[in-house]
Amino acid sequence: MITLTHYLVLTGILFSIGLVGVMRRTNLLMLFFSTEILLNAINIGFVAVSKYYNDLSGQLFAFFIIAVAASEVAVGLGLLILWYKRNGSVDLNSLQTMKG
Amino acid sequence: MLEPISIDVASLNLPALLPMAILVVGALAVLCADLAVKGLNRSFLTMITVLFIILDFGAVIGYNGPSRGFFDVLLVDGIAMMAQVIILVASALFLPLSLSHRHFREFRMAELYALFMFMIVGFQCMVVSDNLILIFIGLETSSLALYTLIAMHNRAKAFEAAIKYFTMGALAAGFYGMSALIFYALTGSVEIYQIEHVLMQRQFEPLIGVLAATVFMLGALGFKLSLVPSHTWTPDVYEGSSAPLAGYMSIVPKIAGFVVAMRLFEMLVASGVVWVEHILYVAVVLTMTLANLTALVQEDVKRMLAFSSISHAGFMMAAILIGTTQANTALFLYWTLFMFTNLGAFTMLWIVRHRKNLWDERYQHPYTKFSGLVKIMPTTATIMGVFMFSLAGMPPFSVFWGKLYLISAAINSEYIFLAVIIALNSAIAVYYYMKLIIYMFLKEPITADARLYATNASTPLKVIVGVAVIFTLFAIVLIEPLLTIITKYVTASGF
Amino acid sequence: MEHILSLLVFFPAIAALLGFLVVKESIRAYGISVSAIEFLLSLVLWIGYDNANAGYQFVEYYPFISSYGMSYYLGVDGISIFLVILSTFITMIAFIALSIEKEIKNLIISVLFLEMTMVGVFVILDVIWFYAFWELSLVPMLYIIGAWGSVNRMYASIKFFLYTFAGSVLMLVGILYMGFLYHEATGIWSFSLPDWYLLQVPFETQLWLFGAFFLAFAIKVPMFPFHTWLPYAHGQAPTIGSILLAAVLLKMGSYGFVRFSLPLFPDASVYFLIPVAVICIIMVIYAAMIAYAQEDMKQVIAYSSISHMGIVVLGTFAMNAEGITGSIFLMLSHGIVSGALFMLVGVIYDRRHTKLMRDFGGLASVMPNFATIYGIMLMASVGLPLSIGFVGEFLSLAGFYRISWIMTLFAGTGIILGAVYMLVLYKKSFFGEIVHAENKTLKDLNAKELTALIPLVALVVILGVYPKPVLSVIDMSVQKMLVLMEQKAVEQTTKELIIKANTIGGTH
Amino acid sequence: MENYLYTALFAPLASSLFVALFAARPKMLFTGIVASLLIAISMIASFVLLIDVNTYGPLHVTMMDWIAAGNLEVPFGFVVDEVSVIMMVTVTLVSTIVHIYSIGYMDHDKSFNRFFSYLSAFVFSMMILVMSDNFVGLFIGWEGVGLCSWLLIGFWYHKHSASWAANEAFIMNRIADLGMLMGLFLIYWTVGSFQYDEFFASVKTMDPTILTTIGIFLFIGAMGKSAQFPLHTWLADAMEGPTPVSALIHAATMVTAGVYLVIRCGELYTLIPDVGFAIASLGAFVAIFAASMALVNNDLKRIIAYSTLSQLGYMFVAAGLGAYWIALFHLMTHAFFKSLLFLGAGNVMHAMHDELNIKKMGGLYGSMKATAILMSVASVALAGIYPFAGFFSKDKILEVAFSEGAYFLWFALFIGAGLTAFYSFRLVMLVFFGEKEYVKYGIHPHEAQPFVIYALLPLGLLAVVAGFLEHTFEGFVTRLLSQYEIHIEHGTETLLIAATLGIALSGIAFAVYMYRRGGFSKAWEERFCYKLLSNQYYIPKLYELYIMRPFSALANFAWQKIDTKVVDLTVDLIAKMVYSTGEKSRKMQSGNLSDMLRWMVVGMVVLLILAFVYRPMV
Repeated sequence: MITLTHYLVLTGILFSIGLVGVMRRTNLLMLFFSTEILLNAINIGFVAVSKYYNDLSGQLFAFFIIAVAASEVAVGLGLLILWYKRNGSVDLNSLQTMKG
Repeated sequence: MLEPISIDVASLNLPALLPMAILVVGALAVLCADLAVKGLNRSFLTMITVLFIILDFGAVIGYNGPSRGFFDVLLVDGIAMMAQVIILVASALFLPLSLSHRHFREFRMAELYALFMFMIVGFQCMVVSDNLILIFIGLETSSLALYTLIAMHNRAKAFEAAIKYFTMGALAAGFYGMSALIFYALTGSVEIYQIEHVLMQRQFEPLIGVLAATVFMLGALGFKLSLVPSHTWTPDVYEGSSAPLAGYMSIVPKIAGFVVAMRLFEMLVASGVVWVEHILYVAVVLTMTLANLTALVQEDVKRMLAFSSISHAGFMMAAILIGTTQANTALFLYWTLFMFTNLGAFTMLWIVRHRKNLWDERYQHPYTKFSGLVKIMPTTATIMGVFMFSLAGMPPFSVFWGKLYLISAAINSEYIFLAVIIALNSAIAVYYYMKLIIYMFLKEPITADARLYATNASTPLKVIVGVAVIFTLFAIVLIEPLLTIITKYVTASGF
Repeated sequence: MEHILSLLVFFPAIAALLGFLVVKESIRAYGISVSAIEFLLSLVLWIGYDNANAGYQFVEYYPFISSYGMSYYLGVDGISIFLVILSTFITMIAFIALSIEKEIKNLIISVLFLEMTMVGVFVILDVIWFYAFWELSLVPMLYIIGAWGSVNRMYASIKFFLYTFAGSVLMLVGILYMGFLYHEATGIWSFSLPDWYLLQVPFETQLWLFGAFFLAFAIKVPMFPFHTWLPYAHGQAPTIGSILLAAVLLKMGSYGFVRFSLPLFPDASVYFLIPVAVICIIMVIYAAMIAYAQEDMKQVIAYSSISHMGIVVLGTFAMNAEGITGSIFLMLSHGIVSGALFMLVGVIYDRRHTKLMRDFGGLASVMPNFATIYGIMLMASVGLPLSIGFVGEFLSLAGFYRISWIMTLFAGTGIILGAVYMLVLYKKSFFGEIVHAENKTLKDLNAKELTALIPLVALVVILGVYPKPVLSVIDMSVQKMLVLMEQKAVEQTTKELIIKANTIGGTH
Repeated sequence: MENYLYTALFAPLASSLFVALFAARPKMLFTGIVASLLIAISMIASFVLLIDVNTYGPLHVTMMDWIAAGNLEVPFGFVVDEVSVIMMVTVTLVSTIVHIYSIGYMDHDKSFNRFFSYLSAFVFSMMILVMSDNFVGLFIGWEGVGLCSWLLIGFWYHKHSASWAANEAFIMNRIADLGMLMGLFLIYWTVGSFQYDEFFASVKTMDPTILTTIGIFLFIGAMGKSAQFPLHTWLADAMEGPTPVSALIHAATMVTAGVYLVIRCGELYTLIPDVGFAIASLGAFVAIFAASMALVNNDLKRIIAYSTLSQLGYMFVAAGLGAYWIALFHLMTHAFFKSLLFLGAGNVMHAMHDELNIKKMGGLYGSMKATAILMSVASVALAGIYPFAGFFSKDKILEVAFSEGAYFLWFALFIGAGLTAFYSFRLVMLVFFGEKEYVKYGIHPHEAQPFVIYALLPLGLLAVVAGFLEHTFEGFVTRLLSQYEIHIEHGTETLLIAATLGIALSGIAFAVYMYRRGGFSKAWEERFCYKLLSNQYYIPKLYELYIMRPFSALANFAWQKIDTKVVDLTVDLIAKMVYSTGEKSRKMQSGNLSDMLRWMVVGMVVLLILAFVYRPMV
């Protein structure tokens, strides 16, 4: 029998994976993916919880998150392409002209 | 067979939605106009946008309906009003900076203005709602628009800034979602007041859950408000983006964030969860002090201002930590005064901006650029000096009064130690503001060519600077009215 | 006479603003005339002042941030009136003696702004405004030192600014806390000093608040060990800067003690009496010794200021009318004398572009008038009777003798050491043969310098021979303040000490 | 009568100010004349007052208020009573003569005018000192004469030694003045006033310890002015000043101010006899100590200076033992003959072109008879030979010492008398008689201008006859001062007088005998005692070594080490520390995006962990 806890644990695991990815990845694209993982982890959580409470707002939230995630990807990829055009790499270490 | 549900339109209380609606319409209108007519002049676009903002402003001021609206997701209370006023005024003042003497590509695009308006809508959504979803939407709308605006500046640095801001923003969004999720899981609601309600009933059990949610929320808002340790983006983004936008970022997103923070944290701080109080305390002190210390060693004025704005945000968080009515009043007072001063400072940077980095291969506004400015352009130097002293909290210029009221708030609620720390921090802060003054007034000029410093000056900019100067110098007469108004609104909304 | 105080405060500022429109050539005349008018105004103030009334006069009160108890509140009493006159007078004299050509317009404008802040500090009775003027006075000074100073001016000006600013931020906290206490006690916000005078502060709190205010004042005075900014500031500042700094700005600190520390925190003042006195004695002796070791004429005078301010503060903490009146009078006399001395150093510096004593010698024979005036000022500075310097010093020491004779003895060594370094200075630079050829052709004082210096000399003598009109006015207000202190003191011991300090007789 | 008082007081001031107008100008004869006239007027006024006081009694005026604060009130008040009028007369008399004399003496000096302005200023200060009716007024004069002596000792400021001596004198006096100030403060806080009358009215009822303290403090002040041991070194160095100055200030008037103070406070010191005795003992010690230094010195003026010192010792003995009128009497007579001695010495200096070494003189009698006679008269008076003035006053002092049973003091003074006689005639012999040493140095001495000599005559006369005024004097001053009876039966008294005269005469005789035969052998100068004396007991060296040098060393240390290396550095260090923390915290801004993200995440994680481990609830 799968309970809410399992879903939440899954959320936690996915979220942690996302975090680790965010921290470890130096490839911009991969970084974006990691953030997507974060958001989707949350989505799972929301849906599960809303099912648990029989309350729609959770699913609502999930949908909004998906929408937002989509637009984020749009903007993000746009920036990424711009950057790639300028100095042909999507490596994080290539963008540290500003520091200190 | 679903039975039809009927909702009385009146109960939707649409006027509450009107301000946002106006700007959305405006944004779309601008886009359409751009499609219809090619090459609309930036002055036209700017002024149209300003007009829409003014309409919005009118709608905000004129609203006198119930505080709840639109399926109860909107909460138009006093602080919402205040925040919106600040947001709109700031936007209306910052946007005309596009009418600089030199032409920048982004200001020729209608999209910029549309995005600008969408951004404002986002901020408004953040402040007029206590629904985590709507806040999230507002947050993201504004942020995404903002990333794009930054990137539109179309310099390598701008892209870098945008990417950094964006990525961290995405992470912050993740934190926000997580926090919302936990709150939702704990209480089964996404309405802050209900969350509060439920938690109160349960005496905040399970505490660990509440704390976790708080932590994530702190991370999310901490990013917007650039609290240590999520402040690292601020200087880079400010440096990368154009001066007007940087100035704008130092004011508007923060005030929006503060309102959300007020709604969330003051509930928690008041709840007697000492832990939150302590964590906030530490965060506040760290933010103020670390930012100040780092600002000491900057070579670039814009970057210095970035750090200074971080530490000012720290002061504001202190207000939220204290959480009394006076503190919240202080917050808005401070931010209003800070707005004018910062507007002035960044506009000055915008004015003295030069196409090429003549003084430093990396920085656009290194200190050395300003050396001996008083001998080249006395007025410019003096005005800049006034802004610096104001930021330094030198009486009787504007920010001093905010600081005064804030420290007083801290003292009156027995946060003596915090007050002392704030005081000491402003003592440290004086150094880096004064550094610029030293360069401008005491050093010998490198180049005697005044034109280098006026390449971007234009009448609108000068007017805006004039406004800022007047407000900075004669803030002293504004204090009394401001205080009365703010106190009225803040108390009205029970903070 | 209604709004004369507002006029006094803001006339220089307005004049400064208008000064931007005056052409460079005639700005000096402008400055002199403005300061002269201001000085006359202050004299009018004195004429209109009612000697029989110890309280505040010419009071102007307008609430302007009523919801937070801030008001625009002006008034003078015996304690402040002469400091106001001193400020306006010295500014005028400094303008007359001004010998700078470079960027003179900015200089004069900033000095006028400085004058506003100086006068403001002394006449304002609203504490927030006091703080505002107090801080604001740093800005013009920063500019004056930093822009017209000598080689090391940046360092000096920054040090001066940061040190004093950092010192006073805690005072701000103290002020606000005081306001809070007042609100707690009365339920209304008020930052006006006369209201605060009526507030009895619990002992423990007094100690903290006293500390908060003390730091700001001590740095300004400056008291050991917070004095190290002063030598740099004086060493680097242009003549006019040094004059104003020594003559007026230092007095703000000692004035603060009289105006704030004593009447607001009588118990704390008495509690910290001995430590403060010890610091004063250290100041007197230590600074005098260092002054003796200097090679730079200006540094000698800079350190001598520290030494004298030691006696000023000592007199203030004598807790009796003799001492406090004396110390206030000593502020005036030190203002005049040190101002004159700095001016004289400036005179010789303009001619020789050096301040080192070893570069002089035998000046008495080539510049007799210069030597004479220098000698008079020197004697006033070592406190010779019938010169202005004696009265204040005598009264301060006499007053403190009531507190502790042994400490007075130590502080009194100041009159010996003062003579030592001053006479040595005079001998090195004015006596002996002329060793340097370039000194043989030095011009004696010119008309401009004489016009600036003669009034000072006259004052030194007149106030030395007949100080009573000044003293009596000061004394009245001081006695009023002492009564207040005695009444509001919370500790019995404090009351006793104040009473004892003010009564003749009884062994000790 | 007040007009006379004010005339006496302010004529000197007027003179000083008037002459000061021409101070910077080259010599103008009339300045000297005007000054002398004004001083003379002051003298006449003083004499009138003398008669007046004699007939009508004291005169007390309050001119105006000076200082008033709290309970403290000090007026400019002046009192002319038996004591002060004597001082006034003495001072103005000697001053007048010195002024006239100076016209001749300073003849060739380019700062002629300045000199007279200073000299008159001194007279003014001295008048204030003696006439004031309160202690602060006295202190004004006290400091005023100090200032003038500074100006006059350092008159030839181009000479290093002169300005050095001036500073030394001023500073030494300041040290004493501090003591005096303390005494004043104590008086104020016990009596509540500085007025003599109020103070003396209440001394009877005062706590003896306080009285003692006051007595000591005041006497410290007196020690400075009257150059008593250990503050005596400045007096000998003060001889750097022009000779008239030495005559007026450092012989006749200023140095006696200390004695005057003690006499003034007689009512105080009679109540504290042990302090008085201490004063007397110190006086006796100085009397013999100074005389011994005078024995071997070869500097014309220094010899006289030392003799002044020892005579002051005599006065203090008298004053200390309560014989105030005798002290005052000796003060007066001494003023006459000692100034005469100095002025004579001035003539000699002129004749010898400012040569001071008496070993290089000799046989001047031939070329300057008048001076020789006058100086001899003065010396005899100094030695205390009947019927000259010195005899009466000095002899009285010895009797006092004897009758007080202070035989030891008496003996000291007795020896002192002998020494005095010896060194004064050693001087006379070496200067006026014996081999004409100056010929070796090609000097052609000449007598001073006649009017100078005439100016000296009154002094000469007084040096002879002043003694016979003794009883009138006593009768006069003891109206104010306490009576003093000497209770020694007649036989012993005559014996004592005889003894004193004897030792004095033998001293003279010895001197004459020795220096007829060309003085002592060089071998003496190798002796330790000779070195000791000629080096003034090495005291100046000690001061140099153990006070001045350490002081400057300490001062330098305080400046270079403590002030800059410790105090200032700490301040800068704090600033630097803050700044360097900034540099460190800057590292956080690596600009690398993944670092930034890590910061955020780490921050989160840390907080989460905290949430688990640290959870205080209220």
